Amino acid sequence: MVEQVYYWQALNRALDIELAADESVIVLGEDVGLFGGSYRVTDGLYAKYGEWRLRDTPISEGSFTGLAVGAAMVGLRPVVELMTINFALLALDPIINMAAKVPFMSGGQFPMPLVVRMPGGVAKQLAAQHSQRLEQTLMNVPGLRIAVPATPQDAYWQLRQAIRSDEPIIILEHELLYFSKGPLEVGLEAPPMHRAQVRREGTDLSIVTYSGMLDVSLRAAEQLTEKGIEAEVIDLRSLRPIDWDTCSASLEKTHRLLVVEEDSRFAGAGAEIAAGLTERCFFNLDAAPQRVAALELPIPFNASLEAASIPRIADIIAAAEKLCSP
Amino acid sequence: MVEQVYYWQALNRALDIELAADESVIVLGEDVGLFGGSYRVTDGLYAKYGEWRLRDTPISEGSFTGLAVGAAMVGLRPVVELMTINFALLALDPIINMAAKVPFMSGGQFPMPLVVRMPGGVAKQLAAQHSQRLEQTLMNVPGLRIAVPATPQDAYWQLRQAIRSDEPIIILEHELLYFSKGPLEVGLEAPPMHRAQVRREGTDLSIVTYSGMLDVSLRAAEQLTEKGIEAEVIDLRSLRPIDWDTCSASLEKTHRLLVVEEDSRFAGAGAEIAAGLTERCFFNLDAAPQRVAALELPIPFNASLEAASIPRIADIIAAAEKLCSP
Amino acid sequence: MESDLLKNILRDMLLARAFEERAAQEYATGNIAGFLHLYPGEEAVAVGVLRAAEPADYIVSTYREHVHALVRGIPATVVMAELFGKKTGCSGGMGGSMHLFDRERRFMGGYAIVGETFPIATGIGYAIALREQPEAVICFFGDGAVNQGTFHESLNMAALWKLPVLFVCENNHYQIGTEIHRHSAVTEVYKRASGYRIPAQRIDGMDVLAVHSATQEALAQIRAGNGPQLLEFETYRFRGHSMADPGSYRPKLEIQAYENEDPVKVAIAETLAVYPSTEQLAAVGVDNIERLQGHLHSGGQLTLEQLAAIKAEVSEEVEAAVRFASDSAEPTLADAEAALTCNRRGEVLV
Amino acid sequence: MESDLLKNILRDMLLARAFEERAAQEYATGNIAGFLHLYPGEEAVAVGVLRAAEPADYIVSTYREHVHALVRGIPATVVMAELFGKKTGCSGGMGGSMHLFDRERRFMGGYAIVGETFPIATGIGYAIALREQPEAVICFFGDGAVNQGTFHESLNMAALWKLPVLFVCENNHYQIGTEIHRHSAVTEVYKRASGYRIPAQRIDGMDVLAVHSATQEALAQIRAGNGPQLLEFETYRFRGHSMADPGSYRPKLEIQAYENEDPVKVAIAETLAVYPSTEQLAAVGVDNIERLQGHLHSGGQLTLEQLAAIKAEVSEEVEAAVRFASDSAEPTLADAEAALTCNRRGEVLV
Ligand SMILES: Cc1ncc(C[n+]2csc(CCOP(=O)(O)OP(=O)(O)O)c2C)c(N)n1
Ligand SMILES: Cc1ncc(C[n+]2csc(CCOP(=O)(O)OP(=O)(O)O)c2C)c(N)n1
Ligand SMILES: [Mg+2]
Ligand SMILES: [Mg+2]
Repeated sequence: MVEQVYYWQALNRALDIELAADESVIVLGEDVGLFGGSYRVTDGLYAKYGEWRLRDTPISEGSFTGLAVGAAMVGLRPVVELMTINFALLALDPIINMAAKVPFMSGGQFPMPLVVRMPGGVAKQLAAQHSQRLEQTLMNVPGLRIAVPATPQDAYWQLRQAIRSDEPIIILEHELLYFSKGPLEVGLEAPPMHRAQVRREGTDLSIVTYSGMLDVSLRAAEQLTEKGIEAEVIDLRSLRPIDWDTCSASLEKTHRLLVVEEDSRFAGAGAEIAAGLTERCFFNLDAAPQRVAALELPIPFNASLEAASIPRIADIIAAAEKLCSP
Repeated sequence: MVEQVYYWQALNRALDIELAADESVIVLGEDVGLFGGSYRVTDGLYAKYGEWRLRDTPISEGSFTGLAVGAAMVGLRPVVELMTINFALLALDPIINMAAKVPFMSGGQFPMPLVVRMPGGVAKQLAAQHSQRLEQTLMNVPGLRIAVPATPQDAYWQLRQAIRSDEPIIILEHELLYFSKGPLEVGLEAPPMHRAQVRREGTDLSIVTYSGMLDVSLRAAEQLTEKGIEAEVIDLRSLRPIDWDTCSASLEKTHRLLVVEEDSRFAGAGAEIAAGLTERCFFNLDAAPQRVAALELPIPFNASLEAASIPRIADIIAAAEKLCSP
Repeated sequence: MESDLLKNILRDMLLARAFEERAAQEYATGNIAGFLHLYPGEEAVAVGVLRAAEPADYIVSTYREHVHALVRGIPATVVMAELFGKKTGCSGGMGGSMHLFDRERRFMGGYAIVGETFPIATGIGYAIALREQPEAVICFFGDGAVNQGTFHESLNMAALWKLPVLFVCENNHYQIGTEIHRHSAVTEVYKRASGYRIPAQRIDGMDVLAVHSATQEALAQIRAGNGPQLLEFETYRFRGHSMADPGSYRPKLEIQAYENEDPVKVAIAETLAVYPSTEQLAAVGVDNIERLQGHLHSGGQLTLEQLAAIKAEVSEEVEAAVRFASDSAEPTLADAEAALTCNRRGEVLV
Repeated sequence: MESDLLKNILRDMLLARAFEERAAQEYATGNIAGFLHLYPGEEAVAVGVLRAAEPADYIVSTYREHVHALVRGIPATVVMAELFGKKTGCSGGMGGSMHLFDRERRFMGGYAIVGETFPIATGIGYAIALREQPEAVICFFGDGAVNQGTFHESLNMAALWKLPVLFVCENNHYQIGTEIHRHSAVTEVYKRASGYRIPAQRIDGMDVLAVHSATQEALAQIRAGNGPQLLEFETYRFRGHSMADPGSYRPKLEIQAYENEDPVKVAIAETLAVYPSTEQLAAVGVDNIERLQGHLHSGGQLTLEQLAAIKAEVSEEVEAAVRFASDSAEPTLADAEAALTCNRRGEVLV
């Protein structure tokens, strides 16, 4: 049965099912319990599962994330909610130097069924300190997996898959997606967690994107039709690993690559996407791959400057036209 | 007058001169004072300048780095030594969310004459937790500048330039370079801090590299001559900004790009180098740019596996040959 | 206490309340967006503390800092303009509500990552100590911030090196929706200073005079070279955590009880020259009546007419601030670039 | 105390000393590389604490953990093999000296980033509490680690939720080259637990019996559901911080004074069945003589012959460990890949 649900509701559903299915699943974070989560993701779960399963934490990101690492080593399946990715800067030691390394450093002895969920990206006038996008920091860590669901269906699928995995996984959500709606079909079989998906078919260029930029890209693609350009839009769904094959197949057809990312261009996620695909598809490419990305600025508070700092539909259209002009 | 000095001595000399020149310069870090620094960089300075200028800190990376940010806002010129980059995971909030953002968020009111020095990279069997390479994390931060000196002369120049700058700057050193020797000419005028340098001229391909990988690349280039390949070797000297012009000029001549980096390939520094140069030089390139990088593994403790995890001379030669084969 | 100081204190508190309530309205109408953390209920802390500070002291604050900024002397106009994101704002429209800065007034910023104020303040304290200046740093933080690692790390360093930092806890008992006994093993914040040998006290943060005199004493100790001090002020926020939070996790009775202690009402009552009416007494709450009566014995310094005049003045000040903010220009991308490279000094990088 | 336990304690300490001294030699000859942090001088802590633990308890340690691993029962062979980086090592040669792991013995690892042990231990404690098991976690850390933010954050959570964690401070007075009064505002580590309402004591860490009984009591409290405890053991490392450090920042007199209290010598003396000679008494140091005499009154449990036999046994054990390590194969890149994906369970990712 297909329902129309909010993205946060899809996450809530996934958590509820997994909490019910396995007593080892716990959720930890600031205000995830009594308050129901800053973005409602844990709404109603505290009443249902109690404080030991839904644990409100002090403002101690470094340690409650590390606590989850320890708990995962002895078989709990913690789902850590970092209120926003901005606070992940305080939790990178446990994520990068503990969770991603302990299974390896122990010679393969320990499981690490840890999920860290957090919204990343630019929301609405939260200013520079609250507008981090740390994709590339996490992408560079062997031992981590990163899902970036852009739809309620993916949020539901990927969170459930992540909770069931014994590897440490980051679910990178987006503030502006929580209150977006989309179809959710609970019974549908999930694709592999890290497989990309072609969201729109096209022949003239391939737009490779993810998370909050998917919608912007799709809308740009619609408008590009009017200019005679048919863009294929690929939703990566995952940033580590990246599904190169789906992207390469698209480039074989379109010969042009446009990466759309919300993080700032220099050394952002798009650098790897562009470099990795250039390595794989160089002789299929008719033009240099281009990136539409955020400006090289901390995000300004002012609303118009904020909007101008990250990719807009018009930016994508302009880049696509330029890319497709002979 | 040219002397042969160790890399650590060049840094020590730079610190000494700047400490003497300006009372606002202070050095902070674990064991930088009485002990003289883990890698001797602050040797003798405690006795000369006293504990308020050379401050031994507790093991509180997050806060003593943040302390330096506060001190810089009121005009001290702190040079923070993080014992190794691995501990920078605990200091990324002050570096990324404070130092790099305060001048901007305040609308341009505050100076940020902060230098953070640290060795990064793979040394000798220090195992996974002590073998971080966080280049790309720092590269993605607007507001930061990053120097990666590979020689004593550059270490001397760039540290002095960094201390004199009012912007926050990372000096990324390397454990294995501290005890390497090279010429130092104190009186020589310094090139701009972020300009790249062609360390070896060649015609067949451009090897773009930095820090510890420079020496490995140069040695590979020597051996490549025997195979009839003349490699140009570019030492970036800086990772933010990158001197694109020097690289592009080289590619106009060689038409082939090989990036050699010590961090792991996926979303490493090389991704930006390759993507940025592909954008600029696409129609000059005869082959897909290639990256020689560390494996997608936490660094193993075992000595042979460790060595196999990061680029070796043979890896570079193999990649260069492949790149140059028609 | 001096009569002028008392009037200034009262004026600050009235301005604070009026400014914040107006900011809430501007948020509702869409002139302000983003996170907006308001201060009603806590005025006695900002006013009592900052009125005890010297111009040469430095202030480090959080995302709930509008009132700290106002009391410090940043004009309401430029604070409101910053909330509107305008070029005339005290951070040029780049920082917004959570990041007010004013270098001239040594207002060293609002920080939005909980716990950042500790090292910033400690660093400024380090600079002061190194230069042997008679200055101090005032570092604001909430009860929730106490559990951040930087609290511990910074207090240790401040104490170890005897830095001139006054740590000021605004204990409003909540970390967003989590009450203090659910986030802290020790709920008396001042007791946590003992792990660093830092003198500390808990003070009624609804009583502006108590706040003021405790701060004066602490600053005197600090200026005497005795190292850091910590003051915990118990207070309460009348609104939700931010405009996004209805605050529904708090029992009605608790809210009611604290409203009876409204520090603004208390301050008014304390400065009135005449005995208040029974209705007025009831309005300021039972607890405060006793406090007030004690104070009134030492004689009143303000008539009801004067009070009305101050209120009108404050109201016009807020009105003017909104006008100023509305009329101001937006910053441009060039302004943003300039803010980013403000320290470049013409250096050629490449 | 039981005679068998006493003998085991003595044997542990002798093995610990012999193992570490041999590791130093193997480092000198190049069979071991990287950072090597040795334990001589501190044996009484590891042995006293771990001999009081149950097999079901969990151990979380630092980079100075060889002896913790040995006392916990990980064979010297596989510990030495790990130091050599061999496939037969307890971490398959992937972890090395600072990262010994043994899942079966609930040895949850050595961590090389100072302060990581706190949250790891707290997390294991959380799992135990949730499952209501009669288990505990023992968390080792140094005096320098106390100033890491995670100490503060984790102790608060452990106390808040009454988690079964025993925090064990190995206070050897140094953070590499920085003495405790130069890194901590409060040098009595146990006092810092008061900020979290965690019961804490300082114990002589050179006296293995005192360490053992304090640990037993603390663990009993923890198992009774009373939440975390902290024990500070004052001790001393005879060597530099690691093999890279000559330790020259420490006054000679200080080193000499502590060597007189060598816990291994003390333990030997305490278990000897006969009155020691004057030379023997002198050798173990003045302070310990009194302690020893007191103990000898309750009767000796070991003859000099038995002591010699244990020493020979221990020496052969270390010898065998080195042989085993030398003879073992190196891990391959395939082994490394397998370690990395050990939890994949055949999942198709893309
Ligand atoms: C490191 C970090 N974690 C979480 C948040 C989200 N957050 C903002 S304010 C707040 C509560 C802070 O409570 P307290 O310190 O008591 O200050 P109050 O808001 O009550 O004034 C939280 C959790 C944040 N900004 N920074
Ligand atoms: C976060 C971090 N900072 C710095 C270091 C470098 N370092 C390794 S051990 C050590 C000293 C630790 O002292 P202490 O906790 O007293 O333990 P001890 O070595 O004396 O047993 C330091 C600074 C580290 N490993 N991790
Ligand atoms: Mg609060
Ligand atoms: Mg120590």
